[in-house]
Amino acid sequence: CVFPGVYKINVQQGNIVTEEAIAQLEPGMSRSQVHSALGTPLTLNAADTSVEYYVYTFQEAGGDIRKQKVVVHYDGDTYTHLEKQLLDEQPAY
Amino acid sequence: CSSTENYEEPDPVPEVVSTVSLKSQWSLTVGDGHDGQYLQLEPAIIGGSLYAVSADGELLAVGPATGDVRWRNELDETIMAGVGGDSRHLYLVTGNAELLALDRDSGDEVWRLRMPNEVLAAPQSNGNLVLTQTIDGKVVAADAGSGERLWQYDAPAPALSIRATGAPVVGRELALVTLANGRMVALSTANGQPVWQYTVGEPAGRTELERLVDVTAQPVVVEGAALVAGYQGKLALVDIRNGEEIWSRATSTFHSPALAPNKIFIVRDNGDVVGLDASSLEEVWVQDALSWRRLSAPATIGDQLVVGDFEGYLHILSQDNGQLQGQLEFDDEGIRAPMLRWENRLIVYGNGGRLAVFTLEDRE
Amino acid sequence: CASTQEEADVLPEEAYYEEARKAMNSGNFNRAETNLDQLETYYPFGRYAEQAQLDLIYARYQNLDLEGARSAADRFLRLNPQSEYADYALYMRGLASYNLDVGLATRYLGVDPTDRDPGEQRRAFQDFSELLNRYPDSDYAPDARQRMIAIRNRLAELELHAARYYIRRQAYLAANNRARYVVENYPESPSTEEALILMAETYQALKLDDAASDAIRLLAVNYPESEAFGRNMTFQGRDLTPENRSLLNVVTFGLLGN
Amino acid sequence: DEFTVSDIEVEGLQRVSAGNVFSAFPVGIGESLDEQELADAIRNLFKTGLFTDIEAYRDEGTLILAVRERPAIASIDIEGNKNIETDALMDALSAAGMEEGQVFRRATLERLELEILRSYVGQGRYNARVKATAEERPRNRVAVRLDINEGDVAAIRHINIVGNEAFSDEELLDLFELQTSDWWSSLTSKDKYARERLSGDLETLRSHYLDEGYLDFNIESSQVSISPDKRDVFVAVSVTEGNQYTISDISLRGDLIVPEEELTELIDIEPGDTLSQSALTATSERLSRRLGREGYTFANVNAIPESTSENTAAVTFYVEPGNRTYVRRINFEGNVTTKDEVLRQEMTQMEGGVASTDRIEFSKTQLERLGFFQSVSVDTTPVPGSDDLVDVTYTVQEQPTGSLSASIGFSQVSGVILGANISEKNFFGTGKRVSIGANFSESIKSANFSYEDPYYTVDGVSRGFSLFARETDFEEQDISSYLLDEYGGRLTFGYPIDRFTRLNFGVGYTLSKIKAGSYTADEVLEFIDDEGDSFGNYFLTGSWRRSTLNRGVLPTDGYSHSLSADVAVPGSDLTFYKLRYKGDSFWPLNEDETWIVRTRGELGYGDGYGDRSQMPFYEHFYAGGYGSVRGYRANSLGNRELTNNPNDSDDDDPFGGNVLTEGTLELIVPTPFAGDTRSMRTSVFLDAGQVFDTTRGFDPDLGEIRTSVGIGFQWITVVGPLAFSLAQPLTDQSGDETQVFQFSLGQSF
Repeated sequence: CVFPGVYKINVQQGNIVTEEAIAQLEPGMSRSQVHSALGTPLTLNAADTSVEYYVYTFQEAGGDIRKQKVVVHYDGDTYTHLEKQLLDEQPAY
Repeated sequence: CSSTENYEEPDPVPEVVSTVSLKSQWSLTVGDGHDGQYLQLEPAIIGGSLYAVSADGELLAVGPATGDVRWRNELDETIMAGVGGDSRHLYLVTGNAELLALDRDSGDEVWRLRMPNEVLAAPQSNGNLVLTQTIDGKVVAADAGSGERLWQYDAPAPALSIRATGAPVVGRELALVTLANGRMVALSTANGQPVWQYTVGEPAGRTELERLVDVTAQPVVVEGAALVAGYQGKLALVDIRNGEEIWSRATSTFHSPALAPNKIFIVRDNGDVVGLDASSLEEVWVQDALSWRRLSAPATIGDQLVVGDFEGYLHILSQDNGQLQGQLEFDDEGIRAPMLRWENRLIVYGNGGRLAVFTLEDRE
Repeated sequence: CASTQEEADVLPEEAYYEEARKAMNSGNFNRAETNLDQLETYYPFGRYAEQAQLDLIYARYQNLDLEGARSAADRFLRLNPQSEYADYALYMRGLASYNLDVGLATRYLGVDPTDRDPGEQRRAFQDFSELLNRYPDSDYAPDARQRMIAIRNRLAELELHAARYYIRRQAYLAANNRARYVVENYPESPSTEEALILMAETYQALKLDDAASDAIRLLAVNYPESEAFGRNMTFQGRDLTPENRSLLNVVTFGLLGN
Repeated sequence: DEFTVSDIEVEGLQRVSAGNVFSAFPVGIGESLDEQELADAIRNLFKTGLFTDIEAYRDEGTLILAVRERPAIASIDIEGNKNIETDALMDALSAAGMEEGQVFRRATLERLELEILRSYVGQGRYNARVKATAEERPRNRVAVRLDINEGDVAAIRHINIVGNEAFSDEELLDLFELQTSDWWSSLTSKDKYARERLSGDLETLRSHYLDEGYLDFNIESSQVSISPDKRDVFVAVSVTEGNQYTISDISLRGDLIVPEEELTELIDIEPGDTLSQSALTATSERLSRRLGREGYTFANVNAIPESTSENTAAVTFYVEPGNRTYVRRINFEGNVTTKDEVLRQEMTQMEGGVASTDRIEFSKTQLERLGFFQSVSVDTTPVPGSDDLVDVTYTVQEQPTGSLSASIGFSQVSGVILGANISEKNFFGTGKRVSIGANFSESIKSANFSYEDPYYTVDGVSRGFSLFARETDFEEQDISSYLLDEYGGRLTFGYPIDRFTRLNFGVGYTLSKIKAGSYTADEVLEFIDDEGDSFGNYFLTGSWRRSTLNRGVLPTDGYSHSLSADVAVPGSDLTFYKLRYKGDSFWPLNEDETWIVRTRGELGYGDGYGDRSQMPFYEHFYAGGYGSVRGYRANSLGNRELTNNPNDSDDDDPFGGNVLTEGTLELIVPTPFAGDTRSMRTSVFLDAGQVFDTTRGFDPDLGEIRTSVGIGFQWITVVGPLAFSLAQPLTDQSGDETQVFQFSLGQSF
């Protein structure tokens, strides 16, 4: 926070989702098909199961947090559409 | 109370008033003998010469009557089994499981052939084919002249076996092979295919140990039939033509029986020496003063029966009643190799390497 | 040879049982335990066998012998499956884990135990729930239910400790999941109010606004008078990013600088 | 013919309660019963296993059951077993239902006899005998006896390997665990034949050949034979070696996830090397660990060699990354007193983040470095119902982290200590370091309090402060003849600058007062004349510390170096500085780290600056004693002051110095009889050190260094680290005060 040169670890959170993975999705897919393409969503909305969030954040050495969000919408259990704002690169560590 | 001593303590050497004795015609030493290893380096008489080998590779050719050394050859090999031979060659087996053929007149090496595993029994030849049997039941046939491999018969081997193998008996068409799985198999010398099979011992019991039924004795061929005996098995007479059992009785031994007119002598695994009536198969007498003394194979000489033991004593028993007639201290490293009969003389090769020829003398 | 011990000194069945009862009543649970053990060995199927095994559980519990009490209870349940005291044995097994495990520090020095590994309490929870669904109207059921609630609240509080740490660590997604775990698994625990607040704040930090508003709505429905609400029910979520204190401020314990 | 049962009577009950009988006999009063139903009911009663015989007959309406109870087991004795523990046998018996008080079944006894015999044969005890008997006892009970004669174990007389050319029999037999009998084999029992050991040895043989490039190596057969007297065992192994292969080329195949160059860099074998199985496995592991860092914890890399000629082979690394996995939850077990946060703040792996094997493993070492836990283990388990989520569970076993020296203490330096001193590295499990102490003895009266929070910020910025007041009467302490009172405090901060290095700095003030005693030395008197007897100094402290030690307490691997400076800044009465270096490194010699070489070094230098030409004498470095150069009395090394104590002329007190050199070379050995415990340590050491005083002509020279050798022992007890040493001084000179036995309580060294 305050001392010069304090070593801070990178804090990575959430699913890494790439363009190629998103390209595999087509409306009408089941939830499990979406999960096998994008991975299991790590953030859910307890109150609204019609939506799943693929959030990704990366804080480098305590700096500001870069965020990325992919919101997947379902009608019941079939995939309808998604909104996405992707970062250009998503380091894992 | 639980007995703490081991079950198999050897009996002490019995006191004997000798009425009969063995007179040594000549004796000499062959290298380091068995070199302290658990081997049976049986000497052999071929074409009027006596051949003996030591574990550290010294091979001697000796005249059996006088003990004169005809030639001597220092092989730099460890030898694991006794001497086999035919009119042309002598056959030995090395520590690294190689079959050696040596010229019978000079002892020089002629050819050698790699065997699939360790060999403890002397190779046997019928003049044109040499059979060698490994400790895990593989029988390899090689051409006696060229040493080229002809065929191989693989018998199943149990996980645990006895540290000895009965040398096969090789006839012109048939070879009799005794195995660790308690069976005797007749193989065709032409192609190694089994012709018939006789079960000497059936494995039974709770542990690997109690299931040991090895046939470690070489069969004795008697007018078209083979007399075979195994550990925890039977003594049986088997028709060589078809493998049919002529008769059998339960017994347990490591050694081939010795024969005398209408008599069969067995050394049981617990050290009892038994005289059987050849026709009724009844026990005529049992000599149990030598139990657990790890006796060698029995041999007959004159009207007496001779066995060696682990402390190197030669015991002379009467063939009629089994009484101990005489005793001789021969080789303090013990006697394990089977003794040879030659013109009513007895050839004994001790573990320490002492080789001697004995005749029977009456004490009176 | 080892000679086997003579039979003479085996007392009749009643003697052991009376001795054990007397010891129990006078609070000498060690003597009670030895007598009950001997009753077991010499009269395994005698008239008093069942009662002796029950008393053994209680004696060992009083001797603070956690594993001993549990194994005595297991043995009783195995030997007398249909006994009408089975609910007592189950209850005592749970009670042993519940009471006898608490770490030394937490018991005597009143340190907050919710922030540590609950350990044995998880086993107590299973015993009590087995008691409730096999003997719902046992007279030990109400007490067992109370203790289950206490354990559940403790587990919920442990989740929140983790959530608060992850907020300090700025790992908002981890904090959100921990808070959501409380809301989904321990709905009636007292920690749920704070869990909902943390959920809302972390959703806002992650810029998931409709998820945040759903959480706020849940909070409003369940905890209308929560202080997280301002005058007209507007949600006063904290801004979770930590303030950046100057070097001077830190070194002087916040007296100088900002 | 049916009949209704008006009543049921049971005859012959001795120990079984009627209740048990009725609960297993499904016939109620008033029921009608035919032959078949009666037979079924009796069979049900038999199933309880309590009875050997049941008869039923009728007396008009009453059904009479005459039963004979199966005997219960009164006692179980086992005789003659040496190599299988009695309680191991008892467990086997009770597992089969044979326990005192249980029902006795002969069939179970026979089955157990066989099982015990079989385990003896498994140990190579071929002529073992087991005899089980059950003798009648009054009131239908039986006493079970097991007579065991283990017999001796068949010893291995000869192992023969056949068909080996590339390596001699001796070379190969050295790899074997089974050895032929030698005079010492009765100690090692290595010559005792056991089947598992042979198969283990054959595996070692195979991997030896595969490591030497013999791709086609094969063990044809291994035959075990036994001498007729069952005393000697012989092993014959026949092998075919095949050719020795070298690598022709190397390629990577499959979904590499990371750029190919990054992976090829990790491959340290190249074409032309001999094809070594262990090298291939090590490389595959390195590659999959690299993928682990990207979140592919279940990545699988295996190397497949294919022969491209009769002595060259191409190696292909097939990479199967599996799914990128995420950590759902991190759980801690066993931290009954330590707070969850104290463990969680050491984690570099986050929940809800990409699972990285490196970070999970590094976090485990961080927990071990705390010194709060005797053992830390981690396992990563997949979350059921998902194929890319894992939970990580760290199981810790807590150990005492404080030291509590009780009211009556004794230290060689200051005689009997009265008072208490509590210091706790994990204060009530909060991870904070707190120590409170008050000591009273003839020579030292002191009180101190220190508090440090290692995680003042989440990144590990630490903040701490300490206050101390100490009055010493050096005369008693046999250091030198004056009285020193000191009061002061320190404020310290520290923070990490990388994974292994920390910077610390602090500010502080100390007020020191010197009072001359009765025989105060000239140097002290001189000092007091020109400097006065009371000094207030403002201190600025700074230090750089880098440590990769793998454990906080009794480390077995890694090193730690620290450079520190204490400066009395201008404005203080005495301007001086003290520099100090401490180094400590551990080299484990074997796999399970029971043999370790340790080197420790310490250097110190102090001097005045500005208008001070030397550092004040009471800040001198001292050497000697436990924790420094063992075998010499504490603080006794180095220069002596010129005392003017008339009646004690030779008792001139040590005066320390401004240059400190100290070092230790230690071999840490397994503690005898203690088995593998992590809280004890035994070592053989060579200490060396000396203190010099350049300002008074006692200049550094090698001849003056004092050395000693000895044995040291440390034990982490609930009361704190207990340690003692037996040391034999080597280069002591006349006038040195040596001390063979020394000990300390509460100071880990």
